Amino acid sequence: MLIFEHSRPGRRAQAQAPKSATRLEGIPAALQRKRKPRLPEVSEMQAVRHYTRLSQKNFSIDTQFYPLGSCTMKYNPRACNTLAMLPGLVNRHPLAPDSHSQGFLSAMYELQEILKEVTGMSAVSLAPMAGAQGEFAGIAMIRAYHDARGDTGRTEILVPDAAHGTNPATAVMCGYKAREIPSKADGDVDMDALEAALGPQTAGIMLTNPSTLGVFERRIKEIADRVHEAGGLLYYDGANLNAILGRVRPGDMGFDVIHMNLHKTFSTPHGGGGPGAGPVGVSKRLQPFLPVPMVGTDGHDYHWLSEEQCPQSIGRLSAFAGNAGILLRAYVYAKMLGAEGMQRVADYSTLNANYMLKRLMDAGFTAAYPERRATHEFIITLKNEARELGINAMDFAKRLLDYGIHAPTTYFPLLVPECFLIEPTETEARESLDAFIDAMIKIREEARTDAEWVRGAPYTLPVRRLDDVRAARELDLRWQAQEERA
Amino acid sequence: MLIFEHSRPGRRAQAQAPKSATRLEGIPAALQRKRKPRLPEVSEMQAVRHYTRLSQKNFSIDTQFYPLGSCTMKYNPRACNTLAMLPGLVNRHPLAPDSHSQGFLSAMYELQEILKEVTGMSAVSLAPMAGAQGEFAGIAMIRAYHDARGDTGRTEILVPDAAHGTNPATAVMCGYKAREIPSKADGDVDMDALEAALGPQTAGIMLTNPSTLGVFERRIKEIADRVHEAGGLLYYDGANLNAILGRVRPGDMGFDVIHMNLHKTFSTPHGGGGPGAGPVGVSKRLQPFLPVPMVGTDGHDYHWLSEEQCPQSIGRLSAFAGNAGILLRAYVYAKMLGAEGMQRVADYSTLNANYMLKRLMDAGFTAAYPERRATHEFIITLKNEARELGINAMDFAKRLLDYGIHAPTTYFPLLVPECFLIEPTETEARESLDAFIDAMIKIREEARTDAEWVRGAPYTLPVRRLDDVRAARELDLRWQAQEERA
Amino acid sequence: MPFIPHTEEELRQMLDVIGVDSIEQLFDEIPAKLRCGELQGLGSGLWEQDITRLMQDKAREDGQPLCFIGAGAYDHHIPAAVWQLASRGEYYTAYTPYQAEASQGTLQLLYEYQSMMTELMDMDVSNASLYDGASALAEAVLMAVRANRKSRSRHILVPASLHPHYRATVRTLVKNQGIELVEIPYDRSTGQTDLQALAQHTGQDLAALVVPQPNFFGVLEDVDVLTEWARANGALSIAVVNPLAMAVLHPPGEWGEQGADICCGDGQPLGAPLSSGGPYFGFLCSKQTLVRQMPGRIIGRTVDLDGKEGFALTLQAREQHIRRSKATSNICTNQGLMVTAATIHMSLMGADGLASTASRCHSNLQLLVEKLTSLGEIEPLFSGPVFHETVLRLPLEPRRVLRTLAAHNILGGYDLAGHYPELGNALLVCATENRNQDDIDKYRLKMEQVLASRRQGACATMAKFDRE
Amino acid sequence: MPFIPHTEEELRQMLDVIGVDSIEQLFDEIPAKLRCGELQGLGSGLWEQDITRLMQDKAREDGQPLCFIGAGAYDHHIPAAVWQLASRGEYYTAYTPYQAEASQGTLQLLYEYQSMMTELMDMDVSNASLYDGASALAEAVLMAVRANRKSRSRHILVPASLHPHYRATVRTLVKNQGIELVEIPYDRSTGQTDLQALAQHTGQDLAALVVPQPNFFGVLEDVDVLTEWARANGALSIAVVNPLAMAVLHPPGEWGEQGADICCGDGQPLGAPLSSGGPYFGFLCSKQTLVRQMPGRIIGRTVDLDGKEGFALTLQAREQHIRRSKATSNICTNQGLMVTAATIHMSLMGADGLASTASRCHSNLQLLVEKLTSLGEIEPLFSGPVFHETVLRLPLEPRRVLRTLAAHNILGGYDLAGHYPELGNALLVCATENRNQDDIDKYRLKMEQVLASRRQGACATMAKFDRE
Ligand SMILES: Cc1ncc(COP(=O)(O)O)c(C=O)c1O
Ligand SMILES: Cc1ncc(COP(=O)(O)O)c(C=O)c1O
Repeated sequence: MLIFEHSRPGRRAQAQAPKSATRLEGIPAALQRKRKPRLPEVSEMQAVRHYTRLSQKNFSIDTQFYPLGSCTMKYNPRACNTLAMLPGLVNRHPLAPDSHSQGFLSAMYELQEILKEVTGMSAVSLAPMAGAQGEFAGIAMIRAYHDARGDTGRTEILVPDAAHGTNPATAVMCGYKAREIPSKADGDVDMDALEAALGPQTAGIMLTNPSTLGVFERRIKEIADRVHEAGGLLYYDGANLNAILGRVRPGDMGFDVIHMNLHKTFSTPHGGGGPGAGPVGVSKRLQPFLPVPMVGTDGHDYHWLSEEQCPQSIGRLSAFAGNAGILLRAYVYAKMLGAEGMQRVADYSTLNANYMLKRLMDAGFTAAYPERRATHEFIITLKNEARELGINAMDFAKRLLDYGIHAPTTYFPLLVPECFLIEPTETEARESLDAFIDAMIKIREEARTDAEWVRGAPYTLPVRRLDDVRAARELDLRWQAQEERA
Repeated sequence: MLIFEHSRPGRRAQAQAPKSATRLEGIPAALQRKRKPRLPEVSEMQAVRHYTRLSQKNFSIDTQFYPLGSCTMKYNPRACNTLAMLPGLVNRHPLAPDSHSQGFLSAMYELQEILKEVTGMSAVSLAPMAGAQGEFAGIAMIRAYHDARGDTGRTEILVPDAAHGTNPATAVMCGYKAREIPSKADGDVDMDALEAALGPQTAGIMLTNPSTLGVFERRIKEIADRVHEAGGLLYYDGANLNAILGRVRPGDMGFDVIHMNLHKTFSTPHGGGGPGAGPVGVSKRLQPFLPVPMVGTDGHDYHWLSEEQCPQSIGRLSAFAGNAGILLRAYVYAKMLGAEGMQRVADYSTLNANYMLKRLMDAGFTAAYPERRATHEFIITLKNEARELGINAMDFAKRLLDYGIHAPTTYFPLLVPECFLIEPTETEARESLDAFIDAMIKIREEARTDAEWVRGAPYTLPVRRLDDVRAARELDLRWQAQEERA
Repeated sequence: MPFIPHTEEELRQMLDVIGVDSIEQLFDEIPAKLRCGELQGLGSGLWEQDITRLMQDKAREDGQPLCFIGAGAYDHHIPAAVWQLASRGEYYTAYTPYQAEASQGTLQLLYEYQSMMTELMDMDVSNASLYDGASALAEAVLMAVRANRKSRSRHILVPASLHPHYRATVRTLVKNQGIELVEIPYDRSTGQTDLQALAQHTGQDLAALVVPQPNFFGVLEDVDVLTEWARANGALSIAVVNPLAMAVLHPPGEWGEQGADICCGDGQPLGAPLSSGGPYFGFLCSKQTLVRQMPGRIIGRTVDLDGKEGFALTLQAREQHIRRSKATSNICTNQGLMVTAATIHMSLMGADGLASTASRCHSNLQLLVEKLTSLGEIEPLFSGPVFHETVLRLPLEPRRVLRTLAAHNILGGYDLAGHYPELGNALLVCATENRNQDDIDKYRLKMEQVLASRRQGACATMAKFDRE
Repeated sequence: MPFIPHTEEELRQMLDVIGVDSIEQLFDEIPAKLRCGELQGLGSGLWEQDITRLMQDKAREDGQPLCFIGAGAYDHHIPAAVWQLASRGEYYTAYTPYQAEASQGTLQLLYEYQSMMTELMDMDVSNASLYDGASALAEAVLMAVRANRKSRSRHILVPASLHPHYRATVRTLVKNQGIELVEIPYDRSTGQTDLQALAQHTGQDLAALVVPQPNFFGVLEDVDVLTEWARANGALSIAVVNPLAMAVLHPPGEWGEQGADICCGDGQPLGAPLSSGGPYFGFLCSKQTLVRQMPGRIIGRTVDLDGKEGFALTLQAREQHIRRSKATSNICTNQGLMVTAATIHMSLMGADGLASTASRCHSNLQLLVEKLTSLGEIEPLFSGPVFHETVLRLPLEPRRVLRTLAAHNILGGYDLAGHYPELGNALLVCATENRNQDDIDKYRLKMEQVLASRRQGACATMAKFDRE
């Protein structure tokens, strides 16, 4: 039932505002609203009840194992939320003067420093509001760098075929052509293809390492050297940073710029789709181009750095300073982890992934890269099951939901058929991992007996399998009042 | 699955405390603990997930209609919680000096004043921690009053047969004998029986008005006069105050002492069983005996009143000042209601109850007191259904749960067979009331077709009907480690 | 703003169904002369926005002083998850789980609570809570009187070292049943219950002996001796303990040869914020044999129609809603929500976490005492071992010292002059794990200034200092 | 404290299953020379208790000044229920609803959000959010360039009266695609977009015209005229509006004869706390015909296998995870949680509540202006009608005034000297419904003192006053 269906004309959550609007002094009638928008008219309790019950229809980290590959669905410490919502912080106006901002600014400055150290980069800007905006900032800086040198013939960004969709989309948003580089059968980049693609038109390459194939690109140094020799720069998609925290640093691998997904690696909430935060770190040569605002210090007080102090900056990415409240949560998380904690994150997320991979292989499932170590995530392909039992990755995914487990990422990366990209994260206990494996085995059993039944899953959720095709064909994108529909 | 079953030796929510205990300087070994208690050893996420999922197994006001008679399950405004938990209030030590307590004390003083006005009494103490403790305080004051006058022969408290169990139990806790007075067929007290029971042994009478039969005792003034003439005092059980807020006041009816249930009338959370708050109000003559502490003022500053200032007080009821945080919530609620809001509470809770009663009667259900107005609650008896269809009040109750509605109070008051005591409260919309009535009609239909099936309800909850007899016979009151059980 | 959803139209329709013209008519059974006019002095209702502002102002008024008061309520760290979970609507707005099938969340949680509490106390059974520690002790006393088959006495021995507010509360709650509290003095040098004074009661018919651990002075009692004394004299032993302390101290179930019979206390240190004194919760555990004398709700594990495990209220025949005047107590509403928080708190802390917290509190106390006594004019008053809290002797009236400290936003402790005038300038101080080294240094510094200004004897200086 | 549940024993067992001796070995594919040592300068991990204290100290440091700054972020009352619900774990810790069946909570809520947003804006369709208002405008610009079939231009007309940070953000985000922003000046007397300056572009090939309402100065633009001008010139119109204002102002769907084509803005006034600038959320609505050019997620209603209604992501072919380099945008993670809050906020406020809030803000502004101008030396700078925010001319540099006010914990407004030096001593002030009469009086009083001390010309006095 939609909230609109609880609505009755004249009903109100009375405590929230006086009923009648006062006069709008000085505003010409022509500029005033005539027709009242049909927002819900409900009592406070009705709204509370509706949204409480609705929430119960979600899977979430707080209720289920959620091994969504590439998304790092780990525990979001509750303290991060509480502390970012302290009255003094949550009520701070973004344009408050420095005199009333030292607490906040000091935290942001320290976060910049922490992220520099973690990534091995020279400078960090916290401005980008999610991974994709971080990518934008990164590629825009690469472009600004080439432009500043008068090197304007570079028109291409190289992107491995396994890359996340945001990578090619970002290249285009920055005015580049995205050129795909194939991966080899072992998951590493095809060096010959890379070699062939490099040239004076190459502005740079976007890589993640570990890649979205769940393996570590072993020849990364060689790639870096080759791209640099060709005059291109290296962009690091930090979505998979969780795998290598405190073990190896993008800066040390030769990357020129990196974005981080704080909503992944630093465990800020995924919030049903966001918000995130996608700070960017750069090597020395890109430093002048970092997006503003940033936080500087004179060693004692903290202050904002904006276009004035950073004339070569690619500019602003948001009206204020990015997703500040998310950055605060990441700061709290980073402080709770400390240096040792960071490394343990990499260690145990890697342990969990390798354990799952091994157990799944032992149970007869097919690893996409059986010769490789898993990083913090790994891929299995269900193409055999699809062929032999007639149930594909989607069927496994939907049936897993019935077992109280959120499905892994399915059908991404695109180059592996019928794939599951599985990322358990370090915060899951072994019991969860075992439960997943048991469920996979059981589903395969079920399919042997009755594949049709598995294809009909899920059975235990608020709805059964939804008709996506109809959703896209018969667009119903908003509730309409009865009178309008008729 | 119990939280203990997620436990593994050595697992910890690491962020909450350093692992190893430091030395306990100066404490003899003999006084130190040897065996570690087997509390759960779980990660933070496991605890969060466990208790999040567990919560989803509850019905609650925030998720369901909960018309539990005599309990006033109305909407608990979220602001009350937020504001009582403001850091400055939630961190205040109970023994903080007045210099650091004026904010809190002023709220408590004002709450005393509000409750005086609402009940029509001369003075109020906020000390009691729930209704039953308020009752205790009230009867103890009656006793202190008689004692102070040297009138020590009074040994009985009169209690109508419809009274809540706390009433007779309270009388006994205060050293009195509880003597039952029958109700008449119209729900009012049997005046002849009352007359017969009154005597020099009568210390007082405990009444609620409206009574737990859901009707207003019309001859209350006469009762008051007769009890007073016999030298007894009148105690008002304020559990049903919601029905008459701003319409009629216990003080004006002739009561000498009243307790209020702030967790009912003032909508503080029921919290799965508590906490509550049960302030007591008294007429002039009982004022010296009020429990401490109370809050006084010199017109400018506020201060505590304790035994020193109130030498005749019955004394303390708790280590500090009762359920202060609950009192704060009630204060916020009272301030949001204001005078007019209070009366609207009585009006609409009465409207909802009468509407339900009428519709149920129209649908062929049997009112316990068909000739009477409902107050904020009313009783139906399902004795006909039990006789004719073989499904009793319990069966209706359990089946209602399947319809997503919490059952009303069942089998109380004891004198009405197969009864439902139904209290919708003012915060429920008409749709909820209609849904209840529809469900009742439907269940009766179901019983006509298949009574056995109704008796097997509920079907849609985490468990089916539970074996209470076994629970009481084969006591299993705590989890035991495997090794102990064996 | 009474949170009423009815529209004007619905009101009219509903009145039509009922068959009346107005709401007024629904009150026609109430004698007209009893009806009140408009309530006076309540003012009009505030919007949430306005009450928010009002409460923020009040909260600001009370400030957030640095607190070194304990005396029964302790400023402990509470994991953020605790209240984010406990205030979920499904816990916060449910009531007593009368419909077990629709209340498995609360019921299972309470069963887990009972399990944790019995583990922590090393007792057989626990109820699901009482109001607070003081009233729980009163219930324990009543329970002991009912349960002690060997004794016909209504005399209860209560040490003077027990929290004075607990003693007062118990007095209020039991005196009308003719129960007499007999005070046992404390040893003026150790701060422990005076065993010689106790010995004078040897051989008397007694219902029970109350044994606090730690006692109000923070001093540890010789619990084994006291428990054994009670047993030897046919009295039940009632332990009153700080539950956090039990993570590191000898628990009541192990006192003496057979353990205490009943144990109770205040659950506040397990996840309840200070909150001006409440809501906290009282806990009550006992030996298995006494379970039918227990007051309050108890949850049991059972099975459903399909044999599936589930939880329900049990032994309800003890309670007022079934047994009425013969019930073990009149308690009905208890402190469920606080128990919800405590259960989550204990799950997050675990035994190790609680022990660590307890020992950090203790270390902080050691540090505080060290710092204050290093000023030269302050010293511990008692020689008995203490846990987490202790009494200091000051060179001047605590009242005056506390006032000056408070003016600097330090709450320096609890003045014992009111309850124990015989102790002279005695101050009860506490430093939980939430007070850090800086806080303690700050206290020491201010205390030093207070003492110095006194030495100068200059009232004027003092007054100026007060205002600073 | 990395929230890892593994015990030592489990670690060993898991390594055994994998067939390695140590975790170290799992990293053996990483070239040794790349491996880093221990991270420097991060220190050791803090317990929750310590970080709590640290953050409390930081929060206290920033204080809670009385805020009269608006300029794109507004201090509105947010019902307590909003964040108590939005921070429920099931919303807070879920991700993008890729598995629709396990995400009906989030999906239905987003569908409701889309419905509310289109109602408020009177537009046909809404997406499920973008990052913030400024970046949403950049997406709207890109969308307009893609969608405008009539134009081959990459020129966008942007009024100088649009928020300077929005202009800067759009510039950053679109310039690499060769899109040019052409600035249209504002009328120095009214504060509105200069229609004569606009007229100079008549007949040019233009992709779109941006129309802010209210504009950065709080001034209301003549939106009908601007929208019609755009249509007449083959440019799409892009409304940038304050969503709260739309509760009382003419919504974009009704501008001109056919309404604006695209409308966007920042959702902050709908339930997002100020929070130093974010997270807020960008909203984006458009006409039905443009839906396939929309960036970001869109939720549709559909049915399941049993024909039961349900909700799912739809039109995914616009998005990067399907269309990659041909997607309408690179956006992936959006601002879901803020939209959750906004949806609950709008449900609680309703149309009447939002209108009431908007008009109370407006009244407060009137009062503030009245009080400040009554001082004699302050006056409104523009003659155009304003909503909720306005520019005042001060007799001295705002910078100095603001510094003194800040010393008294008043944030007196936003100094326009940086972005609009041509305006002289111009201060942008705002008074939301959260500022009450007392607050405004306090502001007036302090302002009076500032002006007085200036008249005395005494720098010394001023300095003293600053320190007070
Ligand atoms: C590998 C990779 N890169 C980039 C992104 C984009 O990050 P965001 O969603 O924060 O924009 C993601 C997010 O899912 C990702 O998995
Ligand atoms: C009529 C009546 N009296 C007294 C009480 C006891 O109040 P409490 O539960 O707050 O102790 C109740 C509670 O249910 C009640 O309904």
